[in-house]
Amino acid sequence: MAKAVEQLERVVIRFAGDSGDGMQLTGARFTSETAALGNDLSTLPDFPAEIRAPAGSLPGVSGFQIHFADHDILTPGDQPDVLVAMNPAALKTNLRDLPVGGTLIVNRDAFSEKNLQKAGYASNPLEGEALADYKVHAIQLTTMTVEALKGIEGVTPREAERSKNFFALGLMSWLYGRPIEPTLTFIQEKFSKRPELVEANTRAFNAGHAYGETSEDFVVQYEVRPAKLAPGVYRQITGNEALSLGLVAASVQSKLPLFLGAYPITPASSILEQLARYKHFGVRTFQAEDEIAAAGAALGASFGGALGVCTSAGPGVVLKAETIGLAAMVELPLLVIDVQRAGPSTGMPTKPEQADLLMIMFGRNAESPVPVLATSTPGNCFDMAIEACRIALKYRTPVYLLSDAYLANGSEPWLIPDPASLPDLSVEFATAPNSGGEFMPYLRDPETLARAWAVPGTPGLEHRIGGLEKEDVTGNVSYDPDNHDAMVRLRAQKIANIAADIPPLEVDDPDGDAKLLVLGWGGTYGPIAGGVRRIRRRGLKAAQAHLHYLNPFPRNFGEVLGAYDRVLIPEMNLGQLLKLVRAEFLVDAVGFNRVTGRPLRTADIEHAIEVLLQ
Amino acid sequence: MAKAVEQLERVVIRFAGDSGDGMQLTGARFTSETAALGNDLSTLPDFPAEIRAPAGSLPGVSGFQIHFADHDILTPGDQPDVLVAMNPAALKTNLRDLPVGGTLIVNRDAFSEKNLQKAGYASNPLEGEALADYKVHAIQLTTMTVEALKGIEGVTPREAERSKNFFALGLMSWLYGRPIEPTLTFIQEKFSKRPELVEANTRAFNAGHAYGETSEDFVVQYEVRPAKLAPGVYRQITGNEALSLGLVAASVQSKLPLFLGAYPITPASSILEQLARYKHFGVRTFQAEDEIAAAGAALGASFGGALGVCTSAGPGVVLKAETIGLAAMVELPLLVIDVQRAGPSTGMPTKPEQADLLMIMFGRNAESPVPVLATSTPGNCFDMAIEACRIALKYRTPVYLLSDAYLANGSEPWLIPDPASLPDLSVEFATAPNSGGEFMPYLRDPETLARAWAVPGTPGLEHRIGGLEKEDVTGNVSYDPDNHDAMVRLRAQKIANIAADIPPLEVDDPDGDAKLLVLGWGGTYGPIAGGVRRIRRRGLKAAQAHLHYLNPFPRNFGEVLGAYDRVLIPEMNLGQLLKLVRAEFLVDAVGFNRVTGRPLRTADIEHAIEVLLQ
Amino acid sequence: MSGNGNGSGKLTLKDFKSDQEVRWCPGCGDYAILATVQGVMAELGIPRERIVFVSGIGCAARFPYYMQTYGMHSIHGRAPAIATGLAVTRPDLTVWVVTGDGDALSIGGNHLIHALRRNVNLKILLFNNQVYGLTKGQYSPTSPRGQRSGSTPMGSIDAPFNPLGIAVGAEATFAARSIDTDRKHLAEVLNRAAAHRGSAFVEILQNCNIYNDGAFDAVRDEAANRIYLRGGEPVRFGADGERGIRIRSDGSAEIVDVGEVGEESLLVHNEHHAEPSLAFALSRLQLHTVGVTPVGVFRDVEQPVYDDLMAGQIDQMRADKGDGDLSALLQGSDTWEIR
Amino acid sequence: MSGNGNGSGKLTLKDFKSDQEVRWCPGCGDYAILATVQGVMAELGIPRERIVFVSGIGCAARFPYYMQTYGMHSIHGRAPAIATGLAVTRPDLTVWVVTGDGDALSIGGNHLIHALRRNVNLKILLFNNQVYGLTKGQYSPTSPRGQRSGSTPMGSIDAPFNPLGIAVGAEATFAARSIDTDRKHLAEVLNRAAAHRGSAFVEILQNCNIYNDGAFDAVRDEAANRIYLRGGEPVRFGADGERGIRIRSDGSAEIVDVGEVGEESLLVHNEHHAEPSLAFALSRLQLHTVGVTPVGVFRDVEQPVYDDLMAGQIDQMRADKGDGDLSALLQGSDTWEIR
Ligand SMILES: Cc1ncc(C[n+]2csc(CCOP(=O)(O)OP(=O)(O)O)c2C)c(N)n1
Ligand SMILES: Cc1ncc(C[n+]2csc(CCOP(=O)(O)OP(=O)(O)O)c2C)c(N)n1
Ligand code: SF4
Ligand code: SF4
Ligand SMILES: [Mg+2]
Ligand SMILES: [Mg+2]
Repeated sequence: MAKAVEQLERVVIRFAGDSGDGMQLTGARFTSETAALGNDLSTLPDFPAEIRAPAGSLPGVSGFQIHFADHDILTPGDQPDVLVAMNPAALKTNLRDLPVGGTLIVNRDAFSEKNLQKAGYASNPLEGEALADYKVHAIQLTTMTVEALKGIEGVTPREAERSKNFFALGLMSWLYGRPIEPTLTFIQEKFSKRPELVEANTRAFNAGHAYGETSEDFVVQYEVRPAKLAPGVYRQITGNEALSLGLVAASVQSKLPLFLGAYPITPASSILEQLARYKHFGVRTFQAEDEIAAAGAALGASFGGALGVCTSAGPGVVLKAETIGLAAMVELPLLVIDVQRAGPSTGMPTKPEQADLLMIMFGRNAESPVPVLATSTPGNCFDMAIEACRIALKYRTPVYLLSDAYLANGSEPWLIPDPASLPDLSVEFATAPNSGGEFMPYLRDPETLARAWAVPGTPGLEHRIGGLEKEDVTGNVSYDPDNHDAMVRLRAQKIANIAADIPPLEVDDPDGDAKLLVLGWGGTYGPIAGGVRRIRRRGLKAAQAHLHYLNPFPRNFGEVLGAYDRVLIPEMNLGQLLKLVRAEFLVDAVGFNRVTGRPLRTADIEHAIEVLLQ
Repeated sequence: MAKAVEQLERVVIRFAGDSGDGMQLTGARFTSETAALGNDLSTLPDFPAEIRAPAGSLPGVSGFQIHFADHDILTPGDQPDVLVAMNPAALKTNLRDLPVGGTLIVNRDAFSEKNLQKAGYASNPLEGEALADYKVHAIQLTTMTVEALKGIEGVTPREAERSKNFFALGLMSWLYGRPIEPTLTFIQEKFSKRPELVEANTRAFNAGHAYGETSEDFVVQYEVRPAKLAPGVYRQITGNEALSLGLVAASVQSKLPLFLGAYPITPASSILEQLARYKHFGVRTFQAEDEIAAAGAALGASFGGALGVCTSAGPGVVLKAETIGLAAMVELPLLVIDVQRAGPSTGMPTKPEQADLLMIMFGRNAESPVPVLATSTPGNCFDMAIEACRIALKYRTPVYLLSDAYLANGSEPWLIPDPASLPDLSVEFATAPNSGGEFMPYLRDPETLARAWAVPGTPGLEHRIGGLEKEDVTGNVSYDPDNHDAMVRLRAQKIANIAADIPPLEVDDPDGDAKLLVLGWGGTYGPIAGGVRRIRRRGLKAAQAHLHYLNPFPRNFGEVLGAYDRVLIPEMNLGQLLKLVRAEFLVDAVGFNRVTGRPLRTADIEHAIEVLLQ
Repeated sequence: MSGNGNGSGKLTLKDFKSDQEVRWCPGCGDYAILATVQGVMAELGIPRERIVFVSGIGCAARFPYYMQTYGMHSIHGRAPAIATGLAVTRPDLTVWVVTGDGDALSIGGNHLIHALRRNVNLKILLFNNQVYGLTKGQYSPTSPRGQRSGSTPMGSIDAPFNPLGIAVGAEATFAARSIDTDRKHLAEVLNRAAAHRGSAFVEILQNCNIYNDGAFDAVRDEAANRIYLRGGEPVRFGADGERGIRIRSDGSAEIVDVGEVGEESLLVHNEHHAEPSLAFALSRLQLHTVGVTPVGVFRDVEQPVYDDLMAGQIDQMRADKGDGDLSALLQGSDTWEIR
Repeated sequence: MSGNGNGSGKLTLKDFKSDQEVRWCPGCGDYAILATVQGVMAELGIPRERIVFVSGIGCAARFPYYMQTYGMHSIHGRAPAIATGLAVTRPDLTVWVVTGDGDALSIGGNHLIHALRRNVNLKILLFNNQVYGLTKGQYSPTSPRGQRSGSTPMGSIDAPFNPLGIAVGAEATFAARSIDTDRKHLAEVLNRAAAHRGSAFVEILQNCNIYNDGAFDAVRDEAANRIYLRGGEPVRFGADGERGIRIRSDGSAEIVDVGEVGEESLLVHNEHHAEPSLAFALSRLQLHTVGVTPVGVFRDVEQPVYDDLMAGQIDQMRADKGDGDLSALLQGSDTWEIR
C-alpha cells in the first residue's frame, strides 16, 4: 500500500562517501532521473583535494550535491536538506553543513571501529545524542545489498559490496519519486560487457527502491513537480563541457580548424580531454611540454590561419603572459581560457575563486591591452566561448575568457541551441596586395582597426612579423619615438573600440526604482541572483546586473552605474572588479568579498544586500 | 693671445658618431672633466638598437648627451645646444633635435660619397643651404688628427685615424674651458700597455685643444662656473651601478650573503656583470638558464638564509610571476628588480618606459600582494635597493623594485654615503621551538605579521613549506574554507601594514598654497621637477610630490591628494599610477602620458602644467 | 620534535617520518620509495636538519611533507632551479630533489638538464610512472607511443624520452636507475648517489596503480628481466646469468646468449669511463625495445662541482683583493670633492 | 613583391632576399649562413609563400627579416613551440627554425628537446657562436668552461652542453653539424635536412667576431681539423686522410692513425643506424677534447612524424565516426524535452 505523499517546492540532497563509494556516479544518475522528470536543477560535485587519500580517511571524502525544484533555480544550494553519508568520514566532514532538523541517511554498516577512528570519532555518533538534532535513518546498506545479490554467478563479494551505491540510489529514487527506467537502462548499457554486474546493480537498485516502499523507517514519500522551463530539448551540461562544445562550434562557424594547445592542470584538464575526442571535427589537441609551449603552439597555429586556443588555470596562465604579449604585438587571434582556482601559488587546486581578473587585465610587460570576457553559468560557457572566438578573429587579438572551478564542474539543464542560430564567424584573409601593389601587414580596417591578415601560403604576400615595435602600416621594425607612442595608442584604441560591438549591459530592475545595484561577474551569477530574488520576495528593492565583458566594459556601463545610489559588488576575491570600476568611473562602490574556495552563498548575498539597504 | 670668454649658466652637448667612433668614451671623459670642475651635470647615452649595424649606417649611430651647469640640474636636457656629429649618419639622425641657432661641429672628412649615401643624403648637406639655420663648424678632424700623429712608431694608420675622438674631445675641452689633466692621466693609465698609443691620443687631444685656441673658426671660449653643491666627496654613478652597490651594501648591513640569480637582458644585464666582480664581498652571481630559474634559484638561496635577488626587464620579469607567487605563499624574502624598457613584447629593448607597474602590482594568479618600490634618479637607486632589501627581509616577502633604461644608463654626480650611516638590516632567524616545544613556521610577529623564519641547518626546527594553502600558525596544508579566507586577508594585511614603516610622502609646495599637485613616480623625477621649476620661475604655482613606494602607498598619501584641487600625473605609460590613485582615492586626477621610448621632456611637463593652470 | 638532529645518537628510519599523514593512493609505488629513502637517510648518519628535500608538483612531489627534514614543495618543474640556489649558497646541506616524469621531463626539462650540466651538488630522484598521476592520468613524456590516456583517447603519438639518455646527453656525472619495490637495490643506488659529489640523477621506476597500473610489471615482477649493472663485472642476467650484453662494433649495445658468444665477448661494465658513450649505449636497452631493463649505476665520474668552483672563485678573489671593503667600493676610482 | 612565388619560374638566390637592410656586425658569420640558406632555398624549388622562418630572439634570430618568405621573429627560446603549432596545422608549409645557442639551449632548451622527441616536421638551425651576442657577450651554455665574459670575469664554471649530444639524447631523428664559412658543405647539409621528414637538427658553428672571435678557428681555418662524415664510408680525415675514427670496445670513439691501425679497423659511418649510440659517440669528439670536429650528418633515420600521426588520427576518427556533425554533438547522448 502506497505511503503518504508530501509536496515539496525544492530539495537539496548531498551524497557523500569515500572516493571508492561511487558517489559521483550516484549523484549523476539521480540527476538524470531528476532531469528526465522535468525539474529544474543545479549540481555541484565536491572532489577530494587532488591526491587520492586512503580509504575511509577524511581527505578521501567525495561529495555530490543536487538542488532540484518545481521552479527555475540558480545554485546547487547553500546547504543540503538531506545528507546521505556512506561512512563516518563523510558524516564528519559534511554534518556541519546540515541544518538542524535536516534529514540524515547513513550506512550503519560502515561505522566500524576502524572507520570511526580514521574519521577521528572517539565514539560512534550513531549511538548517544550526537545526532539528536537531525532526522536520522541509519540503514544497513551494505548488509542489505549483499543480501540482495546472493547467488549471482561471478560477482565477487567485493563487487557485491560495491553495489551499495545503487541500493542508496534506489532508496533515494523512491523517496523523491524519481523515474527508475533511465537508471535501469543505464545499468544495462554501462555493464553490458558483464551481464552478472547488470544483474547485481539492477537488484541492488530495486532492493533500495523496495526498501523505501516497505520499511517502517520511511513514512512519507516526497514529490517535486516538474518546473515550467522554456519548451525545447534539454541536456545536462557542465561548464567545461559547454566550453568544449562552444570551441567546436566556433571552429565550424569560422570554418577554421580548431587547434588546442594545453598542458594538463586542474580544473581545466577536462577541456583538453574532451576536445581530444572530437578529432572528426578536425580538432587538433596538442598536449604541450608546458603552458608556454601550449600558448606558443596555439599562436603558431593562428599564424597559419587556424583557430588557436589554449586552456589552463591560474598557475599556468601566468606562464603564458610573454606569449600573449607577443600575440598582442603581432596582432593575431589567440583565445586563452583561464578556469580559475583558489590561490595564490598552488593554493587549493580543486576549489573555485575569481581572483585572476587583475592578472588577466594587467599581467603583461608594458601596455598590452587584451579583451577579457567571463562566463556566468555552465550553459553560458558555450555562448561565451563562441563570442570570445568572434572577437579574437575579428579584431586579430588575443582574448582571455575567464571561468572557474565551480562552473567547470557544476552542471545544469541546458536548452540545446540550434546550430543554424549560431553567428557566422568567417574571416577574410588577405589574398592580394593592399597598397599600390605592395602588401602592408599593418594596414588596418578603418572601422575595426584590425590589421590585414595574410596567412603563409598566400603567393606574393610574404612578410615578417615579430615582437619588436612595428612601424605603422608597413609593420617594419621601428624605433621612432612618435611611431611608438602612436602604436601604443592604436593598440589600446583597437581594444577600446570593441565596446561598440558588444551588447550593452542589461539591468534587472523590475520596477525601475531600486536605489541599490548589485553588480557581479563570472561564476557568482547564481548566488547573486538568488540573493536578489530573496530580497525582493521580502518586498525590498535591488537591481541586478552581471558583466560578461570586463575589457572593454559595455558602452552603457557608466550610465548604468550612475543610475544607482549604491553599488554592491560581490566577488570571490578581495575586490578586483571593484578596483576597475572605481578607477574608471570614480564610483564609490562597495564590495562583498568571501575567499573561501567555495561558491558564494545565497544567504550571505541576501544579508549583504539587506545591510546596505538599511 | 687668449680669446674672449663668455659666461654660460648651462650647456647641453651631444656627441654623436658611428658605433666605432668612440663617442661613449669621449662623452665619459668630457663628463669626468666637467665633474672635476665642479659643475652639476647629468648625462644620457643613446645606444643604437641592440644589434651592431654596419659602419656609417643610420642604425649604427651612437650618441652621448651631457647637460652641465653652474647650478643644480635635473635632466640630461631636452635638446642639445651643441651637436658634435662625427659622420653624416650622426648628423642625419640627430639634427632634428638641434634647435635653430644651435652650434654644430662636424667632421668634414667623414662626409664622403659613400657615407653620405649610407646616411641617405642625396647631396652633401655641408654644401648649400641645408644647415643655414645653425652655427656650423665643419672641421677636418681626421686629417688634422692623422697629421698630428705623423711619425709615431708602431701606430697603424687605422689607429691614428681612430684617435680623432680625442681630437674632438680636446677641442670641446678648450671650448668649455675644461681641465685637461684628468684626461691626460686617463690616457696614460688606459693605454699604459701601449706607450705609442699614449703618445698618439695625447697628441690628438692636445692638437684638438690647440686647434680651438688658434683657429679663426672659434672666436669665443665659454665658461660654466662650478655649481654650489652640498659639500662632500662625489663620484659619477649610473642607476645600474648604484643598484649594484646598494645590493652589496644591503648584504653587508644584513650580514647575509648576496645571491643574484639573473638571465641577461637589456637594460638589466650590467647589474649581473658588475656584481660578478664583487665576489670578494661573498657575492654569488648565478647566470641561470632563464628568468624562471633565476627567480627560483634566488628563492632557494633565500630559503637557505641568503639575500636572494633577481634582476631583469619586462619580458623576463613576466616569467617570474609564478615563482614570486610561491615566494608570497611561503613568505620568504626575495627582491625582484625590473629595469623597465619599452614594450609590449620585445618592444624597443634599449629604450626607457614605465609601463610595467600594473603588471608588477597584479601579474600573479589569485590574491598575492607584493610590496612595490621605485627609484627616481641614478643615485637614488642605491638607497632604494637597500630599502627594498630591508622590507623583504623584515616582512619575509618578495619585493619588486622598479627602475628603467634611462636611470640604468644615465649618470649624475653622487655624494658618496658614509657606510656608518647605512641602516642595520640584520635578521633574527628562529633557533628554538616557538610554541610549547614545537616550531610553528607560520606563527607571526604580532607587529609585523612576519612569520618565524628558521633556516635549514637549525636543529629541531625541521619543517616543510610549499605552495598549497597553509593552515594559520602550523603552516600545514589546509583546505579549510575559513582558514583560506583568513590567510588571504592575513597576507594582504601584512603588506598593507608596511605603510606604517615607510616615510610619509613629502610634498614640495614652497608657499603651501598651490592648487595643483604634480605627482610622479620612478625615472620621471628629473623632467617633472624641471617642469615644475620652470613654472615657478614664471610666477605660477604648482606643488610636486614623487612616490618611491607604490605598494603600499605612504600613509599620508590620501591626505596629500585631498589637499589639492587638481592632480596631474605625468607617466611614460598610458596612465598606470593614475589608475591606482583613482581606484584607491576616487580622486579625479588627470594624466600626462607620452610613450615614446624617451624620457619625458621638461618643456612638455611645463606645458602640461600650464594648460591645467589655465 | 626531538632535537637529536644534532648528529649525536644514531637516527633510525622512524626519525625521518614526519607527523603528516601520508596521502597517496593505497598501493602506490611511492610508499615503497618513501620507506626506502627514510631508511637510507638513517644510514647516512647526516643530522636531519642538514638534509633538505625540494620537490615540484605531482604525486611524487608530495614527498617532502613526509620526511622529518627541511623541505619545500615548490612549483611545477622548478625544483632543480630552486635547489640549485639553495645548494650553492649552503654547501653544508645535503639537498635532494624529488620529481616525477612530468615535473622533471615535461615542464621542468630545461632546469633538469642545466642542473646536470652544471654538476650542482644535488641528488635528483625521478619517480617515473609514465603518467601524470596528480592530474588524473594524462600521458607523460615517458609514456610509450600509443599510450591511451585521458588526453590521448586514440593513443599518444609522440616518441617518449629516455630519462637516462637525456641525463647522459646533458653531461650528467652520475646516472642510475632502480625500481620502487626493489628495496635492497634502490637503497644501494641511493647510497651511491649520496656518495657522489655533484649532481646525481636516479630514475626510479614507480607503479601508479590507479592511472597506469602494471607499466613496469615485466621488470618489477620478473627479476629475470632486470639487468643488474655492476662496475668492473661482465654484464650477465637472466635466471642463471645465461644472457648478457655485448657492444657492437658500431658502439651500440645488444643482448646476447652467453652460451653462444662466450663470456669473454661480454661487456665489462665501466661506470667511471670518461666518455658517456657507454652509459648512453646501455640506456638504449629498453623494455619496449628489448624487453629487459638495465638497473644500477650507468655512470659515475668525478667532475668539478659547480658549488665548489663558485666558492673557489670567491676565495680566489678574496685572496687577490682582500675581503670586500664597503667604503672603498662606494668610493670607486674617480671622485672629486666639493668644499 | 613579384608574385612568382607561385612555383612557376625557377627562383634564384636573389628572390629570397627581403627588402630589409641586413643588420649584423660587419664580419659576422651570420652573413655567410644567410647567403647559403638563400641559395639552398632557391635550389629546393619550393615556392616562397610555402616557406616560413620562425626564430626566437638573438642576433641569429634576426634571420627571418632577411628572407623573402613568411616569417616570425618571436620571443626568446619559444620558436620551436610556435613552429610546432604552425607545422602540425599546415602540412603544406616548410617550416624552418633559426635559433642561437642561448635561444635554443638556455631559455629554449625544453622546447627544443620536445620538438625533437616528437619528431615534428621542422628544420632547426642552431647558430652556435658559444656566446650571447645580442646582449653583448655573456657566456652561453655552449661556452667552454673557463670562458671569460661580461658575466664571468673569472671564467665560466659550468660544463658546456654538446648540442648534438643533447639532440641525439632527445631522440632526434636527424642531427648534423656544419660551419658558417664552409659554404659547399653547409649547403649539402641543409639540403639533407630539407629532404628529411620529421625534425632535422643542424648545428652551425658560427663566428661572433665581436664577442667571441676565433672560437672555431681551429676548424674554420684548418680543413685538416674537420672530419667530414659520409654515410657508408670509413671515417678518415687530415691533409691526406692519414687519420681516422675507430670505435672502442666500450662503445666510445677515438682518433687513430690510419697507418698504425689499418683502414679495416676504421669506423664505417652509418647515418641510418636504428640506435643513436654511434651518433652519440661521434658527438663526443670535440674540439676542446680531441682538437678536431666531425661535421656532416651524424644521424638520419626514418621515424613516424608527429604531424602525420596527428593527421592520421583525424582521418581515422572521421573514418570511424564520419565528419563531425555539430547538431549531433550539441545533442549529446542524454536529453529530455520540455513541452
Ligand atoms: C604550472 C603548472 N602547470 C600544471 C600543473 C598541473 N600539474 C600538477 S602535477 C602535474 C604533472 C604530474 O605528473 P608527474 O610529474 O609525472 O608526477 P606524478 O603525479 O605522476 O607523480 C601537472 C600537469 C601545475 N600544478 N602547475
Ligand atoms: C625573456 C627574455 N629574456 C632575455 C632576453 C635577452 N636576450 C635576447 S637574445 C639573448 C641571448 C642571445 O644569445 P644567442 O641565442 O646565442 O643568440 P646570438 O645573439 O648569440 O646569435 C638574450 C639573453 C630576451 N630578449 N627575452
Ligand atoms: S595517482 Fe598514481 S602516482 Fe598518484 S598517488 Fe595514486 S597511485 Fe600514486
Ligand atoms: S654580436 Fe656577434 S653574433 Fe651578433 S651580429 Fe655581431 S658579430 Fe654577429
Ligand atoms: Mg608521473
Ligand atoms: Mg649565441
